[in-house]
Amino acid sequence: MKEIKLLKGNEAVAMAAIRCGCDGYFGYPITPQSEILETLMSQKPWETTGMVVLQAESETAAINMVYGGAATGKRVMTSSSSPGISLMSEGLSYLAGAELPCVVVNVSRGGPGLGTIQPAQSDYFQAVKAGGHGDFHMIVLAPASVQEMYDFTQLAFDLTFKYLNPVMVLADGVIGQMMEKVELSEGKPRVDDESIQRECGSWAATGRVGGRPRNIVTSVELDPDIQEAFNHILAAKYARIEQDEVRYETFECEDADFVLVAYGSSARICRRVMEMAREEGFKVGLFRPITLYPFPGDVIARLAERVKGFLAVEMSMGQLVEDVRLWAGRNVPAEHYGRCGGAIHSPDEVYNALKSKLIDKIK
Amino acid sequence: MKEIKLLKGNEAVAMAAIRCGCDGYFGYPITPQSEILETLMSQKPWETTGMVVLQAESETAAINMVYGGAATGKRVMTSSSSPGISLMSEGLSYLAGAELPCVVVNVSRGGPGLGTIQPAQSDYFQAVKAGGHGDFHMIVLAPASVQEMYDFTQLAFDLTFKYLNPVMVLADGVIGQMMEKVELSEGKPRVDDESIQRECGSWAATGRVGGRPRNIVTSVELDPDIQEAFNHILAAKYARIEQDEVRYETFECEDADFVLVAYGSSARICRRVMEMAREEGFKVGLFRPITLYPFPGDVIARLAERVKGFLAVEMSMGQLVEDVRLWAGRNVPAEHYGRCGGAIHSPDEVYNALKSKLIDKIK
Amino acid sequence: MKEELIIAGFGGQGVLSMGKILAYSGVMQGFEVSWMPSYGPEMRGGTANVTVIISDGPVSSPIVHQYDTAIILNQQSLNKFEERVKPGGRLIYDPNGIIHPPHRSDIDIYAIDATAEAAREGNLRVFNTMILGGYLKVRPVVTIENAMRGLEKSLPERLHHTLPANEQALKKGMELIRKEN
Amino acid sequence: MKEELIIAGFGGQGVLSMGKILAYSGVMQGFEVSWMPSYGPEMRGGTANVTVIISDGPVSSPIVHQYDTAIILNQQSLNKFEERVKPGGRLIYDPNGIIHPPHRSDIDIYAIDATAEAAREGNLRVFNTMILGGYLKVRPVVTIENAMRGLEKSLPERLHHTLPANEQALKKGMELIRKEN
Amino acid sequence: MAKIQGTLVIDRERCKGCGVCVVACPVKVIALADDVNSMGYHYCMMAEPDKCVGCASCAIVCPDSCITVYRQKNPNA
Amino acid sequence: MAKIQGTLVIDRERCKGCGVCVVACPVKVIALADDVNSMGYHYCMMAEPDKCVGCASCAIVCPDSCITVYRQKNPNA
Amino acid sequence: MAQFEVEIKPENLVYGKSPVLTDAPMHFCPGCSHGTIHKIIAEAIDELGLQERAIGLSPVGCSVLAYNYIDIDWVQAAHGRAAAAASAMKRLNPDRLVFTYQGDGDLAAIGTGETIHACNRGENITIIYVNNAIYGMTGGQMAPTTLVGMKTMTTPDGRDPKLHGYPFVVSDMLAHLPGVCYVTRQSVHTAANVRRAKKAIRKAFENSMEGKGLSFVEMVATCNSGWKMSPTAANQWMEENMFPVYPLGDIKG
Amino acid sequence: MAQFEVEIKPENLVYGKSPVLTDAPMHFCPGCSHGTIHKIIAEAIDELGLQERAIGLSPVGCSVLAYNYIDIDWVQAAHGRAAAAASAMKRLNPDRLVFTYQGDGDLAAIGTGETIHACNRGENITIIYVNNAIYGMTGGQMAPTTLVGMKTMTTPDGRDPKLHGYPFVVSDMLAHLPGVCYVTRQSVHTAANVRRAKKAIRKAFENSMEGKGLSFVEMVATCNSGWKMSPTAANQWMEENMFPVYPLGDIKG
Ligand SMILES: Cc1ncc(C[n+]2csc(CCOP(=O)(O)OP(=O)(O)O)c2C)c(N)n1
Ligand SMILES: Cc1ncc(C[n+]2csc(CCOP(=O)(O)OP(=O)(O)O)c2C)c(N)n1
Ligand code: SF4
Ligand code: SF4
Ligand code: SF4
Ligand code: SF4
Repeated sequence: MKEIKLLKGNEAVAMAAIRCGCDGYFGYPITPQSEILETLMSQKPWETTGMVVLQAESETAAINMVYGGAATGKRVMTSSSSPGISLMSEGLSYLAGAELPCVVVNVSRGGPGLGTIQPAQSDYFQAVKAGGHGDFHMIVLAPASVQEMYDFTQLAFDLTFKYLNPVMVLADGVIGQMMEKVELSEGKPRVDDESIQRECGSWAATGRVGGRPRNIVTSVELDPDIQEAFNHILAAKYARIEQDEVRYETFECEDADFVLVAYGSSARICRRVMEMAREEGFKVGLFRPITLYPFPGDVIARLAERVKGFLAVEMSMGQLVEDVRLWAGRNVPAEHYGRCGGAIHSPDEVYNALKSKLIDKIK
Repeated sequence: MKEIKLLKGNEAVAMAAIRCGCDGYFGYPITPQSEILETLMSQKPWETTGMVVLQAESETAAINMVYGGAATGKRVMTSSSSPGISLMSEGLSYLAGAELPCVVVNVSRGGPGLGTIQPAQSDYFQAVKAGGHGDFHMIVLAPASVQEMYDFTQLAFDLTFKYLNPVMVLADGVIGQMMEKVELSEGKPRVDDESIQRECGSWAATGRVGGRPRNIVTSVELDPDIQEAFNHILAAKYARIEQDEVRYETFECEDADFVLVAYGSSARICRRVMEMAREEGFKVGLFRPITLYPFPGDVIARLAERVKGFLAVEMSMGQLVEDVRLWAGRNVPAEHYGRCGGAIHSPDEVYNALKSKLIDKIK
Repeated sequence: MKEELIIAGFGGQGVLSMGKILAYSGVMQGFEVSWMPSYGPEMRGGTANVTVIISDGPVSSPIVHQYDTAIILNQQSLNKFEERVKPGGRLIYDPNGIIHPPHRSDIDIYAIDATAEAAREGNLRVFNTMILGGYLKVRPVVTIENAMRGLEKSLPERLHHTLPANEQALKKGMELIRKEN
Repeated sequence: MKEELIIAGFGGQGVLSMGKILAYSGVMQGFEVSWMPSYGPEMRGGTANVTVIISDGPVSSPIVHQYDTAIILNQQSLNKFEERVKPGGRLIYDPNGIIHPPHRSDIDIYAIDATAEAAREGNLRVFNTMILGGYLKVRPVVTIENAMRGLEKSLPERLHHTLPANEQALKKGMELIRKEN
Repeated sequence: MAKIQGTLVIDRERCKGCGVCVVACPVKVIALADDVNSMGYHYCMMAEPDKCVGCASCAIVCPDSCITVYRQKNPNA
Repeated sequence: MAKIQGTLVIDRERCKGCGVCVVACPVKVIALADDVNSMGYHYCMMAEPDKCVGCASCAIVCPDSCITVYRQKNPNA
Repeated sequence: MAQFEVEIKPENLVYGKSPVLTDAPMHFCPGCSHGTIHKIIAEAIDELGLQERAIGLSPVGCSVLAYNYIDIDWVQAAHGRAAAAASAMKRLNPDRLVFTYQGDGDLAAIGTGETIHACNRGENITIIYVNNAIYGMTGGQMAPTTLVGMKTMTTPDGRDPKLHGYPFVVSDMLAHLPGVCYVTRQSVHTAANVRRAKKAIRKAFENSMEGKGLSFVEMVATCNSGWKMSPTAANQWMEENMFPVYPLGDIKG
Repeated sequence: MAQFEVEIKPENLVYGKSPVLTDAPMHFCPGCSHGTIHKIIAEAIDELGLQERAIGLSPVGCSVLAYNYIDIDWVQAAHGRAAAAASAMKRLNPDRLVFTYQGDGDLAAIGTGETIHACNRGENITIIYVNNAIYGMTGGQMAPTTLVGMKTMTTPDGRDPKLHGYPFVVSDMLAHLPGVCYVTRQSVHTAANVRRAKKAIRKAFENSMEGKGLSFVEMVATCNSGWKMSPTAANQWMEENMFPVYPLGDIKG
């Protein structure tokens, strides 16, 4: 049964988790995402679906609870915000190294350090390049609406089990705190233990059910050659992901002279900017990466052959812009505009930046 | 008095710290860098220079000890290896956010996860792009010899106090564990409390000596506009660093058709590769970034106008290569070769890769 | 139709829930809506505000810098947001506690003495429904019926007995509001 | 002059310190040196090896894949490193515990029965100095004097009383070594 | 009438009207005002100033350091 | 002579020659060999097999599970 | 009998705002215990003449901005890590007063390890531990110290030990560690308690300056916003419900 | 009297390698307690018939590869975090036996917080805590449990409490937590002790399966390599030096 609700982004994540058969959530309060844990605690899914909801003693504990739960083949998740995500770095690296499925939501805020609790997008690099030490990637989904907070939470579970690789939903305080209409899709039941045996029986530590050979979940390998072979297995998986899972949206890029590149809440703001620019007669398009990893670099590269310039718009000092430059090459300008530290750019500000950094300079 | 010793890279770091007036080391054992702590404990500098050496209960504690010590204007440091550095992510972000000076040594190993204890260079992204959440950078120095382990530890202290920004010395198990001859420079005494008052009196929390207005060391700012203004101050500092602190070495790049790009132990290996290639009559040069942040991108960009191709060689699945591509643009190939997971490329392997990926293809 | 609105006041004044009622009312009327609060520790004691956008097309940016309407419930918010009403837009304020009243002449300014009235009626709870009534009088983005349905949706079940009082207040607000310029 | 050497054996056999003595000896002789151990938990009980490079110019890569000389102290290491001696290079091994002796014909193969001899002399400690002596006999990269100075440098003070016994062993090793092919 | 007479200087703008002082006063001197200060708080005030013995209990428990207490022997008592 | 006679089957290749079993045996049956196994360890062996009462103390303390113990009544005792 | 007016002059002053407090109005909710605790810390520092030698560590939590109110040098520490930071600060500056100020979420949840190990090392620091049985700053979630049955944003039906574990009693646990010289539990809801609490802080600070080991002062406190009560009702609720689980008094030293 | 030879046949078997142990030779140093503890865990699992329902968590430390030896499903946990991982595993799989195996560096240093909170929540898991007073895996550095005066790679002159703090006695501390149902301290250096230790593990596992709360089994152990002693000398040194600080016996339950 489909249902329409007015929900906060954070609430949508919680509702999505319950309705897509999530087995366990483990998290620690931090603004601006505590409503995820709070909503789960008030929904009491343990009384309905049997989902476990546990408030951890820290983010470090939370991500290791996720690690433990995932190791048994369960659908588990956590959520936090920037400093809390940093505390999960080691855990994320372990999850990737042990090839475990899990969903991690980062409703990010301004940093560095304790920073501010207001929205920011300055964890792009951390999410996309280095969620922790070692050679690994997370799949990173960037929702731009409350509906997508709901949908991508569910999508994240599908992807994480498809690839046995952690998936991060990278939102920010805007998306986490705002309310919009959400269509709640029909629920999926939790996967039962027999199905887990069937689907994850080759790797999950569920107990040696039926006397099958033991499963070992680990990321340690003392022999470098074996470890290297494993790194190549991971690399092959990432290649598959880069091949098959790139997601993005383009808005009026066909005839565009200038392309705004933005994700998440900045993409929302940039849609308005695009409208404003088009009203003034400038051929401006918007390119919105939905997966930040895998990054839709090919599309940027193709656009770069044609457009006069890119403006990467992000609530940070300039992170996404580096990937835009990497793919655009050095022949076409890829400029950066962004507020940071919890400040949010208004459409007017971005429009002015677009004019002064690109349109007025190049035309 | 100069002294020549045969030292392990890790021992050299410890000796350098004592001899450059380090006030405090706080660390937790992890292979392949435990000799840093062990050497300090056996040297007992608290009996000579008064330096504090404390074994922390975890890497998280260690980096926060560093934070506390640095906040009082002292010259402090820690060291760890990959998983331990991940646990420091939040702390590093705090240090950058509070503009505190400190030196962090990462003698990295193969990952992800617990991985192997053998050498790797797969923490490049983490060091250079995202040591933690939020918009910040660390200055990253990459020593390629035991002598540089010694020298860069001292250089790191100079830079960290010059910019009030964390400095990472990014080495790996090769450099940490190997022994080479080291010339130990003449020692510098520790800075006394009066000098700290003079030099750091405007920010360090030393007690309100002489009744001066109170100093507050913090990275929190609830007002996003103030936080943003601070982020711009940081950005301006980074711009200065990018202007003034780029360090690199070039070897026979003047006439080179092909340029190897490598840092740390890979750069050592690549020198041999270059020799091998030159012996075979190929014009191969080596570009060695010494600072990974600030990255010597301009030099790459200039080389890119002339050379036929780059080969980034690193003990990782491909991280440095992304920065090479970013700066080289899309008109000249920038290939990647590297072993990973603790495996180390031999000069022969790299040479073969150079031939097959570049020389044989392009000539 | 597109209405970009900010409601701003003290933390305890029910600013966020007023926005929520309005957003729900918009949903009832079939509009797209977005509701974007300021959040954080300053909300307890300090100021709070919420941006509500009601539109017949998809809401592009939930963040706007200028508003069609500003509903202002304390002096600090007035100082901050008066300048950000679009020329030709409207500012609605409760004069209670306002020392420096709004001064712009290129926007419509309305006062609504809801605090005083609610205190008089001895039911401070309905203060914000009154304000809402006043707003809907001058900017009828939704019908009264849908406003009431929105109210019902946004109130927890256990408060549904207050619906009649709220309907009263809504109507009272429509009476109370007066144009100042 | 450049000598790229690997010493490989069991964890407890003093492989790393033999390498260290040699590296120090190289320093004494004015060479550039590098000493690169395998490390890790497998060292206790398992195998250990160290690459020593002695050169009259700067050492470029401390990591090499092929060696001028391999000094081999157990079967596992023989299996692993025999193939990695450069053609024309040399392999020195202690036959104790070796079931499948080296087979290559394009390198010089030397055996040195140091374990047996040291056991006979009742001083297993000097076993690796004996091996070193044998090595220096066939590849005199450093003088005996500098080898002894290297030994002194690399031994902790409290073990300096063993220097005469070690000098004996060094010389014994020079006698013991014999070419096998 | 008390031999020792106390009085309070209350920083009204600082006061948050929490009422902790009201409860703390052993002789019930203090009450919250009907009026609010510029922060919107019903600040506190001496409702029965004569009763104050200057024991400072109110000031000691005040979280916001709004109360200064003075005390003097009452020569008339 | 014991009424109950025990005997050990020792996995020599697994034995690390730690000597813990030697100490554990109440009747001093076990000793370490002069020879080494392929890992270089002086493996353990029954030095005085007749004395073994099959109490399994040695096997119980052996960290590497090298010892299997059997026991039988000695009909001759 | 004539009305008598007390003269407002220094000789008659009984009690006023501490000179070690700044003039900044505190951001805390009305009636919050944090304000009172800040105040007595300032008074203790003043009385011991340590204003120029004190370095405080403020936590992540409602009291994150303590540095705005107490006029000494401050370091704002990462969530839970104040004890680690303080350990280094004191070792590097042994003649300074180094103290941390931490909430129960900060100290007893994420900071458990750092706290215990600083205690175990016997660092010569003071830890002031404000136990209001809830996460105030983040809007009222369960803390490790939340009482059984107590309603919070993450235990809307009350804390159920089967689901959420038991109230974590920190001070008694720490008292077992040899590095800890002084453990006491106080509150600031009445004038008498405030006086005792200040004495405890003074003693702790003195211990720190004399190098006796780690001193730990727990303050059982209210968070009336989080508890959703009036300040005075919260004080009473605390007496009735918190004190049985967290009884006041000296535990060690 | 004629020499009598015991027949090697199943009827005569007194003791042999547990079927729950794999054939892989253990990588531990000769005489290491880890091997014996692994063995009795395997035996306990076998005796309780839990091989198909047991999930072990191996730590970071010498026993990181426990999964190579005990033939059950295993999860290798991050350094110190096994108790957190196990909490989730057990809650998600309440009919499974979930136990952690952790060294003293792992549990009592970096893992202090996770351990205490799993205990405080009363998770229905078993923690087996191997206290050898040193960091074995990384080459013999001081652990929180290192004895006063004991020499390690980071206390070359012996642990000095002034510099390095005091030996951290974990079990007694945990026994205070209501979520913990059973705390005991055992060793495996003699056959009698091995028997008692195995009984303790069985009891702990039974508690876990019955949902009685958290069971904590400390094993006072040797690390003869780290201690730089022969295995048998290490056992004796342990009796003389470790047991006075870490006395054997049941502490709770
Ligand atoms: C790493 C990290 N995790 C979580 C948070 C969010 N956070 C801020 S304060 C706080 C807890 C506050 O509770 P407490 O320590 O009890 O202090 P109080 O606010 O009640 O005084 C939390 C979880 C954070 N800032 N950093
Ligand atoms: C995050 C992290 N820090 C440090 C290490 C290095 N490390 C590996 S094992 C270990 C401690 C081992 O000691 P203990 O837990 O006592 O177990 P033992 O080896 O003595 O059995 C450490 C510090 C690591 N792997 N990961
Ligand atoms: S205790 Fe202080 S803040 Fe509270 S009402 Fe009294 S004076 Fe005002
Ligand atoms: S000083 Fe004492 S008597 Fe006077 S108002 Fe305050 S509490 Fe009451
Ligand atoms: S079974 Fe008993 S008597 Fe026999 S060898 Fe073993 S310990 Fe000794
Ligand atoms: S205890 Fe086991 S490993 Fe040790 S000597 Fe005896 S049989 Fe060998």
